[in-house]
Amino acid sequence: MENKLLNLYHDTGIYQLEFGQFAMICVGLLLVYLAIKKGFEPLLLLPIGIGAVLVNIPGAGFMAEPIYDAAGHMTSPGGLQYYIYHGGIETGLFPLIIFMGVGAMTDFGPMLANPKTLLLGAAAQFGIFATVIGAVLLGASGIMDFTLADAAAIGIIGGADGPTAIFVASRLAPDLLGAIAVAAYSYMALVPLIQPPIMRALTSKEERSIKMVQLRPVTKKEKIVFPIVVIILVAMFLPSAAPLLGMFCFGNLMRECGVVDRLSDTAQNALINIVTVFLGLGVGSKLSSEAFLNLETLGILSLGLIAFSIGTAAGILMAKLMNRFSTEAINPLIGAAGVSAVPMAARVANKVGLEANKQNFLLMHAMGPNVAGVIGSAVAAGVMLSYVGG
Amino acid sequence: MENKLLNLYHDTGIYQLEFGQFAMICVGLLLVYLAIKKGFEPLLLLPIGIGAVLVNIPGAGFMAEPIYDAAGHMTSPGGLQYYIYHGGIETGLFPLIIFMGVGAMTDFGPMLANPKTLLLGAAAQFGIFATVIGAVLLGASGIMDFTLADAAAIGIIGGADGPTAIFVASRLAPDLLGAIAVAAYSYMALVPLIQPPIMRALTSKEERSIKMVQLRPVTKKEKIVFPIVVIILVAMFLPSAAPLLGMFCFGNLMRECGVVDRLSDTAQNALINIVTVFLGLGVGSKLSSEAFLNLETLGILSLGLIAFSIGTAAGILMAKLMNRFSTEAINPLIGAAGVSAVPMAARVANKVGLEANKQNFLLMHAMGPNVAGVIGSAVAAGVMLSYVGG
Amino acid sequence: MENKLLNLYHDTGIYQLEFGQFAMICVGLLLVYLAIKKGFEPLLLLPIGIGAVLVNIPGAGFMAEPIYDAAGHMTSPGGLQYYIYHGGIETGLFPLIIFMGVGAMTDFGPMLANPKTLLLGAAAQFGIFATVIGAVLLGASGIMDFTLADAAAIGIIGGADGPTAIFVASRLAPDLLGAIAVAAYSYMALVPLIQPPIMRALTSKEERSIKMVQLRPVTKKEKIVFPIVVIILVAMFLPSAAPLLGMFCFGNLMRECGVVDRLSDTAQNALINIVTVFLGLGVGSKLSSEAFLNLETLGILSLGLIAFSIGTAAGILMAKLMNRFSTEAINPLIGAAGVSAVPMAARVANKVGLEANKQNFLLMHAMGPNVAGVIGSAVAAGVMLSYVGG
Amino acid sequence: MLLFVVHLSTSKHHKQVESKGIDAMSGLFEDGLGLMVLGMGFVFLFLVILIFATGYMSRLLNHFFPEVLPVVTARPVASAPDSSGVDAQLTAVITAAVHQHRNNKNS
Amino acid sequence: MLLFVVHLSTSKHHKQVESKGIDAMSGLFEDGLGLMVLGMGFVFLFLVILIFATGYMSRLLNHFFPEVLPVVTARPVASAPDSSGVDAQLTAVITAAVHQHRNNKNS
Amino acid sequence: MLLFVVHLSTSKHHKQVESKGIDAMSGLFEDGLGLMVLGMGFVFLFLVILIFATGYMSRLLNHFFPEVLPVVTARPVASAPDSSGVDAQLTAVITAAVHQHRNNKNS
Ligand code: NA
Ligand code: NA
Ligand code: NA
Repeated sequence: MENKLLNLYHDTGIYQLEFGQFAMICVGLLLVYLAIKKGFEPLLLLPIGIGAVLVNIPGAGFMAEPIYDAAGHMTSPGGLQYYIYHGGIETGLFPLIIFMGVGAMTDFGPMLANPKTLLLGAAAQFGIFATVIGAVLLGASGIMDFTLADAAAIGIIGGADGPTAIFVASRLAPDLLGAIAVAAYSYMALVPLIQPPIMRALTSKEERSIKMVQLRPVTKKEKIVFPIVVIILVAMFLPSAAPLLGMFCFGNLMRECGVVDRLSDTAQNALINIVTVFLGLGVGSKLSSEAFLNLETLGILSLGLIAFSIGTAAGILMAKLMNRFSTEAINPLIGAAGVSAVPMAARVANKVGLEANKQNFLLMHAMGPNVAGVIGSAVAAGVMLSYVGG
Repeated sequence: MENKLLNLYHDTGIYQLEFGQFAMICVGLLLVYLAIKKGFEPLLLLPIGIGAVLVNIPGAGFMAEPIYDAAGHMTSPGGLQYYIYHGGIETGLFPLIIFMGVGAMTDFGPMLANPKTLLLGAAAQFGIFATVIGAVLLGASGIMDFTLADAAAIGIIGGADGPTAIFVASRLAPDLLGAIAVAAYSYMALVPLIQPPIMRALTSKEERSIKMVQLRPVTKKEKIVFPIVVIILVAMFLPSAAPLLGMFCFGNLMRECGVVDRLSDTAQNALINIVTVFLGLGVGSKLSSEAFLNLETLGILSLGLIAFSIGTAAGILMAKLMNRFSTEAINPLIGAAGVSAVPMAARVANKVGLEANKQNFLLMHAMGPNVAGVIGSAVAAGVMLSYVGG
Repeated sequence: MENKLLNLYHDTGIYQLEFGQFAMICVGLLLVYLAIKKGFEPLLLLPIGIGAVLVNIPGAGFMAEPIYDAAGHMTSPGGLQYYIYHGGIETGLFPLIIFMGVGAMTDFGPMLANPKTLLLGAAAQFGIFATVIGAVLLGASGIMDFTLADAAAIGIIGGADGPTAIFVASRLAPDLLGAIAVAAYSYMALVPLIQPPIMRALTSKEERSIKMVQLRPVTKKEKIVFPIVVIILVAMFLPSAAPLLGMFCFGNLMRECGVVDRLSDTAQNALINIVTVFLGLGVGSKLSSEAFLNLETLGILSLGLIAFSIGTAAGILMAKLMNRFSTEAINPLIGAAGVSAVPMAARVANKVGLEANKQNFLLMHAMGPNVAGVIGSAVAAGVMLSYVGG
Repeated sequence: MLLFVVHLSTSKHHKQVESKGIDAMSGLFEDGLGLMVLGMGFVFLFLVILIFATGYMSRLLNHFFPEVLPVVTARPVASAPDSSGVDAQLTAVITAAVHQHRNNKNS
Repeated sequence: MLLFVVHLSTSKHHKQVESKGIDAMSGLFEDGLGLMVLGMGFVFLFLVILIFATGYMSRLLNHFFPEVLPVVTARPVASAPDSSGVDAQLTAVITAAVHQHRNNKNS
Repeated sequence: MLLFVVHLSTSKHHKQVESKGIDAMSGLFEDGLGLMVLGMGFVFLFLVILIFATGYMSRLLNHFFPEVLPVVTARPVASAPDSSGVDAQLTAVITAAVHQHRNNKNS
């Protein structure tokens, strides 16, 4: 009896809690606070934060492995996050399903009206690769313990696309997945703070005031055929990007074709919501103190911020370059939307544009590079998976 | 560096694409075209088509098997379609969940008002077994490489019921699953083209003009008890049909009982939609060039068409026979609806009836044999699983 | 051919059906009847009843294990309920997801307005532990074959909380899961019959007429912070309750935080409905004749009834005690709501209160102990898992 | 050894087409014929039993539990909750509109 | 060997009822009693701590972040978007109906 | 043996930092540089191809299948069925209200 009482006491968190776990519970609560109070991508950061709290409760067994006897019968079940992480994230299923849902939510109309903006979505991916160099330098110099795979996974934060970052990190650097996902979603939420100073620094008021010609209307047929064109090009040129872009285009095709509205509706609502809850809890499961409380995380957070900034700058500079050679005027601000972070980055471009000229509505013009950025970062992800994995 | 560039080139689809894969990508795109442009059962054929495209992208790894090290840790994750196919189709889970949803969408009222129409649903299954003989002849004569299990799986196309066909094929002839599913859904979509000529050839204008007496109202209690009666009969007489009919009746009971509307609603919407997307991608994964681009597929497509035609004819002839012996007049056209293909076949019967007599609305009368056909083909599936498997 | 006909006959239920299976099919149909006609927790008892019918169809193979060859390829797929039970119930996933959904449906407002009512939710758990003693006595005296783990699992019926009972039983006494779940949901449905006599016996008309002061309004911030406080306390004091209470509080936080309404909506609707259907089928799979048709089940049903009654009585007596020492009057009837069975028990308290005084609306006051009872039984479950498992 | 046999018998890639003799062929045809006869027989048997069971069920139910108001055949289950909400709302809207109208008339 | 022991100890089918002596019986009863005492004690302890924590939380929050407008207790979260849509629609309908009415009156 | 090697090469816990010489460091840097050049090159290449493919697609489609009515860019897919239902209902409500109004007027 006293024995049992002692057991119960030994089972308590008070007795078992290590400092690292305590610190990570605080990190989880901080994410919850940022999600609720500051509105930092709450759909993901709230489940991630709770997931981080739960996985760090000592003795709660959220990441416990199931145990089987010799006959294959379960003697002890696994924890909830064990099944979520190994079933949905390690396999890549959850990010791909989310990407399908994002595809079903994406309107490529503004991009199809002005395909040149795809170049802005390409340029902004420079943030990804510059960050890879940064991480490689930290690794090569021995300051931090980064391999090429780690560097590639860290760089993808600059793609400003959550599911892509999680998909790449789960394949190239699962130990860094927690920090990478947190960095990606945090900076996506911070776009309205990170981007405007860079935008103002790189452009003159005249440039920011440039009005763009109204977009031509895009036909239903173009919208239906476009995702198929992308799938074919991916199949021809970059099969390693096919999981991400294939599911993305599948979702978009369901949206635009007009004959499977009930599937499109489910992909955009019930399905993506269910998977988002579990994806968050699963990503949170990687926020253990060993994996998070170290110098590398500091490196990841710093490099992620740099990636975002460089990507934003590259997009703006490309827009300025295009403006010089293009017959139609291009407002350089929409280049910043090339990082993706849909639709936040496009809204920021619109807002900064309105500051310079109250009649200048850039939102629709910025949506083109914005969705182009999603394609761009998925292509970059494909190159990385092929280069590092192959 | 040049090495890596070469690797990247070797990873491209252009370098790797074999002719078979190219052809199957075209088949997939054809299915997508038929689904969107021609409205061929788009809820299934669109995902199947995209699934066929994705699985044939060389190097994209959609059907890659996961690799584990000796300690059981994953060293390389599997592909999306690998998990879908092995998790949902090979196990039979997805067709059964779909069948539950179809049950929740089915109204047995018209059939309960006139139970004799169950005979029409029985007669139309002759298409299934005639096709089995056809496939067996092709196999026995050495023209095609069909076993009895293959023949049975091919025959079920004549059941005009997608989930039943997929369930049976996944158990009896997984290699033919792709071709069988594509044939089943394509012919179901072609019902408005396939059936009318047969209907007109086998009936006179007077027969097509026969008006039927209005259906009696069916009480709520009858609708509630009916699925339970079916489950009990299945348990007594044909347990091998219990997975299909048990889930079907469960769905129907949820619909009719009136106390679990939220479950019924989810079974008819979110759940069936989610599973439909994945079922389609999983079926598409079986559209590989080895499994599809051969003589057998041609045989399956031809036999499927014959199965549909014979089933339609058998239903009509049985209706003519019943009309001769019945006290109440029976329009032979509703016999054609016995193949199932709910509700398309019933609509076709209605349309052909209206051509003969503008005041003759057969829709409700044809719904009886139509839903009876679903039960009939599930019973036929049970016999086949028991006969071939046992 | 005659051989095959004989096979088919040997496959029928008529040939194979054993008496136990027949009896369990009748039990399943009885549950379906109670669910539909009597409204006994139909969301769970309907799927459980159908699950019991299906699993007892001889030869239907709903619980068949999948068979793999030496190379790891499936030669024979498993049954639907095999996958559901081992995938969702043995692992604990389904009860936890349901608990998340219940959290997203729960309003802690009335409890936060009057936290003292948590004591009532604690007192009513006495039913759980008194029942454990009862089961232990039956086991120790050799009348029934109960271990301590069995006794603990049986006791949790007194918690009047379905998912908690299923979660605990799946861990401590999987063989008794069917009987325990059926008892838990049946008695929850019988709350309006079981509780009122006990309530009238233990209180005077004056006590039942006591009016309570109106609840203070509760701010949004309190509702948001409360689930986090519970998670932290659980982490500190009872990690073994963290799976249940962690998911419950996660669901509640999604509901209250106001920034993830789409996730909260899905958790309360599509997700919980999907899981409920499968949970029911999975629990029904444990209603086999060997596991159910024995003396132990009789013991479980009797002990469950006793547990409910003792829990109700303990809640009322605690409320009377609190009424004696509290400055604000407490109507003892709301103590009965401490067993949980949300919101039925609170409604019963309200109804019995109205009988005594037509102006006395206790519903909101009873919701406090009602949701406190959910926390209380989850805490009790945690203690049991720690005590018996450790 | 045994496992190898199992593997052989389940693998589609080892179908022994080449060794198929006349016996095997006629065996396959016989099996197919048996499947047809048994299958159609069973389908008819089952559905005829179902006709009687259904008819009997309907008569029993309507005899012992007669319902006064027959249920409309085509029941829109999914939209039921919405439509009921809409009805209440319809009433409210009409009431409000009429009320408004009267007020306007009086003024 | 070890695996066999694990199997034995976890398998329900090997419960050694037959060898249950008086010691085992009283041990089971003692364990049950211990579970009851510890369990009820812990449930009360936890919920009493929760009462204090909740009260403290409420006081802190209402002191440092006082809210002027209290939230209504029963919040219909799920139906919120619908009902708001309906309200806008209600207004539109009434407006339209009244407008129609006036036009009719004028004509 | 082989399995052990596989395990080693995939395990993050055995990264051989300590033995990292100058060669390995410059190798890592070179790899990173290669990834950057190849990566940015490929991203641009792919998106430039996509620009041409998209433009070509649009021209082909608009030439061979010209659409008279351009689609509105922001299409509210999810709410479409609801709003159409609401429209029908709106009409019904207004009709009912007006009808009611006329009856009142006549009486
Ligand atoms: Na991007
Ligand atoms: Na059929
Ligand atoms: Na309780």
